[in-house]
Amino acid sequence: MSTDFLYGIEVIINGLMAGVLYALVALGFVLIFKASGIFNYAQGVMALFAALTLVGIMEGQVPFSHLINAVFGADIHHFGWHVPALLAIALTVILMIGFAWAVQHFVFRHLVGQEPIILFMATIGLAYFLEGIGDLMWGSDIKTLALGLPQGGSRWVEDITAGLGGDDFYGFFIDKLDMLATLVAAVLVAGLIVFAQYTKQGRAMRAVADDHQAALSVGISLNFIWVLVWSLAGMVALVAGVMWGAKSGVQFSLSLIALKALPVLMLGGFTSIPGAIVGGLIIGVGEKLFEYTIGAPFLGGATENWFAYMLALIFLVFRPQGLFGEKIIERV
Amino acid sequence: ELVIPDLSYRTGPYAAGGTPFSDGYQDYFNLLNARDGGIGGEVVRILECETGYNTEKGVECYESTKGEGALIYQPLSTGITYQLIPKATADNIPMHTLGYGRTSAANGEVFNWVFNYPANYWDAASVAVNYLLDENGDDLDGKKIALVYHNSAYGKEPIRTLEALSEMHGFELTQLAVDHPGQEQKSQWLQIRRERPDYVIMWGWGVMNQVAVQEAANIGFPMENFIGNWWAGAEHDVTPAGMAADGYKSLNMNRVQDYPVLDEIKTLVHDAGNAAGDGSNLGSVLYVRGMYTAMLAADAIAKAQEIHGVSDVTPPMVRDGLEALEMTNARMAELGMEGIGPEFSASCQNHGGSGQGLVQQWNAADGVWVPLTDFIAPDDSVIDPLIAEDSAAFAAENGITPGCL
Amino acid sequence: MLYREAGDFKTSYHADSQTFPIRFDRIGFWVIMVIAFLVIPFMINDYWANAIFVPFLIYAIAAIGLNILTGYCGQVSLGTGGFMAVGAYACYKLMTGFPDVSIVIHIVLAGGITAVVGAAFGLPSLRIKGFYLAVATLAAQFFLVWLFNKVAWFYNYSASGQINAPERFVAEVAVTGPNTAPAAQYLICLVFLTFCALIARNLTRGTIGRSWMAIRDMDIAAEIIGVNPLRAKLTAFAVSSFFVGIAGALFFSVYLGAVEVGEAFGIQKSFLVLFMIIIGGLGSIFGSLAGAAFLVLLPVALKVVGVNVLGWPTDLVAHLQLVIVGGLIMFFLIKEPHGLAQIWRLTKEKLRLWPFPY
Amino acid sequence: MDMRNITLRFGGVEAIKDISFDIREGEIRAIIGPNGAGKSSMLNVISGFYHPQDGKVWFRGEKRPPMKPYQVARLGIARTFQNIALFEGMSVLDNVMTGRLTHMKTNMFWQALWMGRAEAEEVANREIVEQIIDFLEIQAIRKTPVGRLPYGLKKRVELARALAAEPKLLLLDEPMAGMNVEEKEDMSRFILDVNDEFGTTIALIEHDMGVVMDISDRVVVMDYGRKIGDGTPDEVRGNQEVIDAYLGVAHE
Amino acid sequence: MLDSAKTETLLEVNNIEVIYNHVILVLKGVSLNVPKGGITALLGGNGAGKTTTLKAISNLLHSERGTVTKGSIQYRGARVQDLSPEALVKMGVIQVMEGRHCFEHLTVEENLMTGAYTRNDGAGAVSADLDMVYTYFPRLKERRKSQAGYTSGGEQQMCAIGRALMSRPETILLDEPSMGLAPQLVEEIFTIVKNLNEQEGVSFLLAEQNTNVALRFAHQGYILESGRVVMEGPAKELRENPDVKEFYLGMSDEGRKSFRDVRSYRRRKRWLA
Ligand SMILES: Nc1ncnc2c1ncn2[C@@H]1O[C@H](COP(=O)(O)OP(=O)(O)OP(=O)(O)O)[C@@H](O)[C@H]1O
Ligand SMILES: Nc1ncnc2c1ncn2[C@@H]1O[C@H](COP(=O)(O)OP(=O)(O)OP(=O)(O)O)[C@@H](O)[C@H]1O
Ligand SMILES: [Mg+2]
Ligand SMILES: [Mg+2]
Repeated sequence: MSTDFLYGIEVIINGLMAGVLYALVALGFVLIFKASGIFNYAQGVMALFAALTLVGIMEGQVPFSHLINAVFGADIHHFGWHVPALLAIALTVILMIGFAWAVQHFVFRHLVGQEPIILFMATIGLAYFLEGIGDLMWGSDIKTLALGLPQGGSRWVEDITAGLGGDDFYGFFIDKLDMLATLVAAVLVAGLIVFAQYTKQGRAMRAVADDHQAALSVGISLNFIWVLVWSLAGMVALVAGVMWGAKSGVQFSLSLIALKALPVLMLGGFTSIPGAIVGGLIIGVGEKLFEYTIGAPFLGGATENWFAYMLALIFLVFRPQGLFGEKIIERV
Repeated sequence: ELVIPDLSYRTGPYAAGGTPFSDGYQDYFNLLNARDGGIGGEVVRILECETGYNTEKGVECYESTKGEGALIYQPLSTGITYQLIPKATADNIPMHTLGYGRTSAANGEVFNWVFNYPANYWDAASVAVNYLLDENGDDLDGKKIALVYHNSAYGKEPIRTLEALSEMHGFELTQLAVDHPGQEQKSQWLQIRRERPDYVIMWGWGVMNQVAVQEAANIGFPMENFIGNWWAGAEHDVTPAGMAADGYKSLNMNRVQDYPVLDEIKTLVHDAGNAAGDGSNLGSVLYVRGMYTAMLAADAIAKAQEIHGVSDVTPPMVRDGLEALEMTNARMAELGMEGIGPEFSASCQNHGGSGQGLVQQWNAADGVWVPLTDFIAPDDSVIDPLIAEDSAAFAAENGITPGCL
Repeated sequence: MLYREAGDFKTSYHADSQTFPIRFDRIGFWVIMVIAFLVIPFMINDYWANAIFVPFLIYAIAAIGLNILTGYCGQVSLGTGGFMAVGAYACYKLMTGFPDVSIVIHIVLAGGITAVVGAAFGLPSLRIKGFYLAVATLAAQFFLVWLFNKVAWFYNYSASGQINAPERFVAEVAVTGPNTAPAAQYLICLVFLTFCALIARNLTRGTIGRSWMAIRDMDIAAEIIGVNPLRAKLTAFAVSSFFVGIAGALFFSVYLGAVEVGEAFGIQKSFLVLFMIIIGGLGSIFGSLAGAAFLVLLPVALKVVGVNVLGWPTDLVAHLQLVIVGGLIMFFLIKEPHGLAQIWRLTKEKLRLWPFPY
Repeated sequence: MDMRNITLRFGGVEAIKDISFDIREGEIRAIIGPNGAGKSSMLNVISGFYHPQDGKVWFRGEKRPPMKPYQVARLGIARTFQNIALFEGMSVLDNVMTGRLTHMKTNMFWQALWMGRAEAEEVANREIVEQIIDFLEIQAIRKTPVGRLPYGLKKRVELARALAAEPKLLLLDEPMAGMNVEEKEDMSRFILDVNDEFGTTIALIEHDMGVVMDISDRVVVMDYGRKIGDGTPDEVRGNQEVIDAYLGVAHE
Repeated sequence: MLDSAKTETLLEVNNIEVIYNHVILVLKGVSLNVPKGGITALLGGNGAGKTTTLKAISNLLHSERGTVTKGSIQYRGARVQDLSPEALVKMGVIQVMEGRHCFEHLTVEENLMTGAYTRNDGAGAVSADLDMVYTYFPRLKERRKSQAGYTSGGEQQMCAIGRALMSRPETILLDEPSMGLAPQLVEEIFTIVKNLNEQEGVSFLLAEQNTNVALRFAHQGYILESGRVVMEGPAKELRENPDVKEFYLGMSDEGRKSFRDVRSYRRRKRWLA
């Protein structure tokens, strides 16, 4: 097999893995959109916030220490203890549920029945708010996640595949973290699909998405459903934050991963959980392959960002609701 | 009273870099106030203004501080620098953009009010190549060097220089652009893995650095062959990758080591409760750079006071001081920071300094950057014509007749 | 009674469809115009111009543009930053390519070029709707920014990829470049804003505006009663981009003087302008102005209070600013989802009933 | 208008099965049938929103090529909708003015200027619209946003919008659903007047047999996509199949 | 026929006022009583405030920016104004909204199942009720697997009513059930209402335009005009009232008029200014 071809395959495999990482972020979007028609721009910031919180708890940081120091002239930073990872994760999850409740109670409860764009705007407001709170609470420096996640290419894959090509083929490179992410994503998606399609709460969630008023009228508690999905989305955000934060450290830019998830979402359909995964895979492979074959050699590179959107756009022209999105009902 | 604005950014995507720099910048002036009662008897008043690395906020900061009698601007952002160059020039306020901003501002005859010593990006590219030449017995012929750069004006700065140098020394240059913010660099590093360049040079900033270091480690690229520029070589760039980052190198224009002045800052500023930040950055790479920048500004002000014989100097006087600045080893030692930067002396023609930089290496076990070399000189024969060309173009476009003030 | 509407009868359809049907509003409008044109220019200084007025005027133009597309025609766009970049780069190329032509013409042409680009990116809107379209417009945003960054021709092959506005004059007075007086900066933006607002007002009250709104409210029904959706959507994209392009050109040439595309016209800009129209009020020209004013003033005001008055550290204030801006956005949406313009309308309705509570 | 052998399918569902009928110039033609019979779908075929798999639509003696809905509207076919489809964000006046879109021609440049042509056109059309508003007695709510109106008034505004287009053929989908008798009487009067005064041909779907039998000239009865009856109200009333499928017990 | 004086009052609405958007006053003091086990009709012209009244009871006003500013609403003697809609459903009060409001993307069957959301009496009981709904509305059974958004208007109406039945309510607030239904079906639906009422003891409050049918099936009625109750009484009496006859039943002394003949006749008479 020619080396170029093998490298092409390597690019595809890595594209698939990158796609899974995008999908992790997209999943959170899908959950909330499905249940409330809210396009939650804050999903990226939620990932940041969750990851910040996890690190902060693990390291025993005093929340809001900066603010406290500034206002009261104190000088406190750490409690001086370290929380074990699992306990910290549990605490973070509890905090995210609290966050979900607060979001619901203080914001979206009051916006029931508003147009989608208004809800969307509110989530942008939420994103700003949460970003500011995250900074105030845990500081804006870069933090290192010490969860002991695997890092680096898998030697094993590299060794057994090295024989496939000639001398200038070094075997496939697959990141161990990406493999873990794939596993996690698979479990998450399977769980969420079962939840949405086959449980009473899942059905109620889809009903709420269609018509808030009607859902209320049959006795579905919007509050409960929304706290539920925001909590789920918060947990998905935590997973995404951890996976992405393992690469880059936990820092502000983590919130920008939302932008990588949008084309995925669009391609897979805003309402489809499997769509998020399939969309992620297509986008991941598509953008990597384009960069490999056309972008880097001919266009000077760095084409991935816009190409992902263009790819999604082209798909949409043929399927306006995305690959797996619910059909847009057009009737008069 | 001397008013020094500090256009800092402690928020947003680049906060991790902006914060220590600003801490160092302010702490040094605080030290001067605490120890010497300011500069030449005049107390320094710092006006901090948060830009968030955002150009519009930068303009707002400039406008709101300039009325207070700001003496010198250092915006720590190439974008803001570009906006401020014409404004500051029109307002007759000097700017100092150390190791960033508009490279051709080194030509003081065109950019009368802008100073970018001790070195600029083109110097940096040349220093990196000179270092590699040195490592390879002055021969880079047939070597492969990859440039991983932030796909923005900043990241594209070294390209021309490196292209010229690759022609000169016969190395093969591969350019790999990374789009902002740089969270996803799989394609670029897979390409590096395929092509196995001998060296990778990186022009990165923000999250791009952390991810690049991690990805380089992931593909098993030898860290000692990976060199970042001086905005890609601070502690926070390497710590997220943990031990895997050990051996990563970067350029620097200010040597990081224990200086007596740091102890003074600790006792006179931090312990007195006047630290600009939370005090945790003392002695870090960017903190030292901020402090070094402040030192240059303070010395220029002192020089201005000396030239004009008044203590309450005006911005144009400070400009004169900046232009007459002379940094010698003796002076730096006197200030308690021996060897912090290269020796240079400014002049009307030369606002860019000597262009020297050094290479430092990350020691992950101890968590410190270790200077590896002395200050290395760039190849002026390559850079000077480029500067002359670019500044001439600017002069032509804006109808400036080059000359001294 | 301050505000009276009663007794203000219209005797012709002409009178009924004028911009300010109520005398009280009309007087208010002229007072504001007199202040804007004849008073402020004499009082303005660098700080007020650069920190507040010029950005406000320019953002107001962009907001009107986006409001036409999103507020009137219902097509949510997140590509505003990219389209502003088109305006800026078109203006730059025209300024440097034809230095003898008046900058005013350049700016209008820049708007025209942006209109063409905008219409091209509007084509998918025929098939793609709602948030799918919003996300699709991001393709324009990222692609345009990448393009201006990558193709050196756009920035005249300058080493840094930045573009700088050369000095240009209108009636012998510098309006771009370092020596521009704040009043000149202010006035040229004000003139453009006035024209844009007038055009926008005229377009939205007539046939074309109604076909936009019909598409917005129910596109299928609109098509069945005879609105050509292709035409309506593309004109909305074009007109909207025209304004946005003008805003981009002014933003670059008059306000900042130098820009780097990724930084000045990044996605944040798209969101900012969208914020403006939502806070101000979708489908309202007054709302565009109000929203722009609000979002330009708020951060400055918060900064002044936090740093200058309270003396808190700047970073703390910046973080709090995020919290407050975010919180206020949510608060506003909860209190009045239809923006400042609606608050204004309801206030008028209440005033009309005054002194009775309802 | 002549519909010949129309068949319309949605996936597996055959909404209309090989139906032919005609609408004569100047008459009031009613379409009735149980729920889900395909009546609305038939109107959608006429207004070009659905494209039948089979069959031809003839209009004014010519075969109509496949057209987009807005092109159909320009031929002079206007309609109202079963689930009110007003433009909620606009005032009543603007809604009715949208009905005149097919008659307004000034280009964008003049509209941007407003003075002159655009204004003249606006005023001229406004006069026509005001007549219709007067005719339907909705003067008082001219400036109200339609979102706030009660159901019955919305229906009336919808009728006004359709009338504003001065259509040759007016399609009404359950114009009187959700009205009480008095309002139905009003509505019937409007429909009859339109028919009388402007000679507009009207096709209407309605479930209130009283209304249908009283005001229509001829009636088509559909059931599950099939046509089961066609004729004058009296003929249809007597048709046993129609009674079984639709009318049930004799109506009060 | 039930006599309201003798039976227990289930739902009591006391002089309520409703304001939309803080400025539009819609209900200007409406009071009504719904007796247990009765069918109460709420009649009135367009915009009289029927829907608003029902929504005020079921607490759905909130999301339309409407608020009850005065008066009280009591269910089984307890104040229910501040309860959430789902709490009311749990208490047994469910509303079928005007204009159908089916969940478009759910299938017909899923729509019906959402009606059972608040129930926890086991899957068996729920599926039994599902069968019951299907026997009432065989047409729904045929279309059970299609998305509700693609069903015809009448089918959606059946779906909405069926959905409400699935919650095993004690009281149903029905908003214009006959709208858009074929005459046969209208009869059927009202027969179902009657059956439910008589066999299962479900109480109904129904807002209707179709006065004729409504008064035939209801026990008592209220007539609403511009936000006020202008007339109330047992259905039989209302049917005999000459004004009601003329304006709501379309019958004058000479009997029913043809719609062709009403022409431009008379202006409306109002009870209240
Ligand atoms: N776009 C569509 N996709 C799928 N099925 C459709 C679509 N439109 C209509 N149908 C189906 O076609 C059948 C006929 O629908 P139609 O709306 O024409 O009925 P109708 O006669 O108007 O009934 P009603 O009196 O209840 O309004 C229905 O069973 C409906 O579900
Ligand atoms: N969301 C709203 N905002 C403002 N006004 C409203 C709103 N909803 C209803 N109204 C007004 O309240 C009044 C009563 O409306 P309601 O819908 O209760 O009437 P109705 O008796 O149900 O009429 P219909 O028989 O037409 O359904 C109407 O005048 C209407 O304009
Ligand atoms: Mg129908
Ligand atoms: Mg109603």
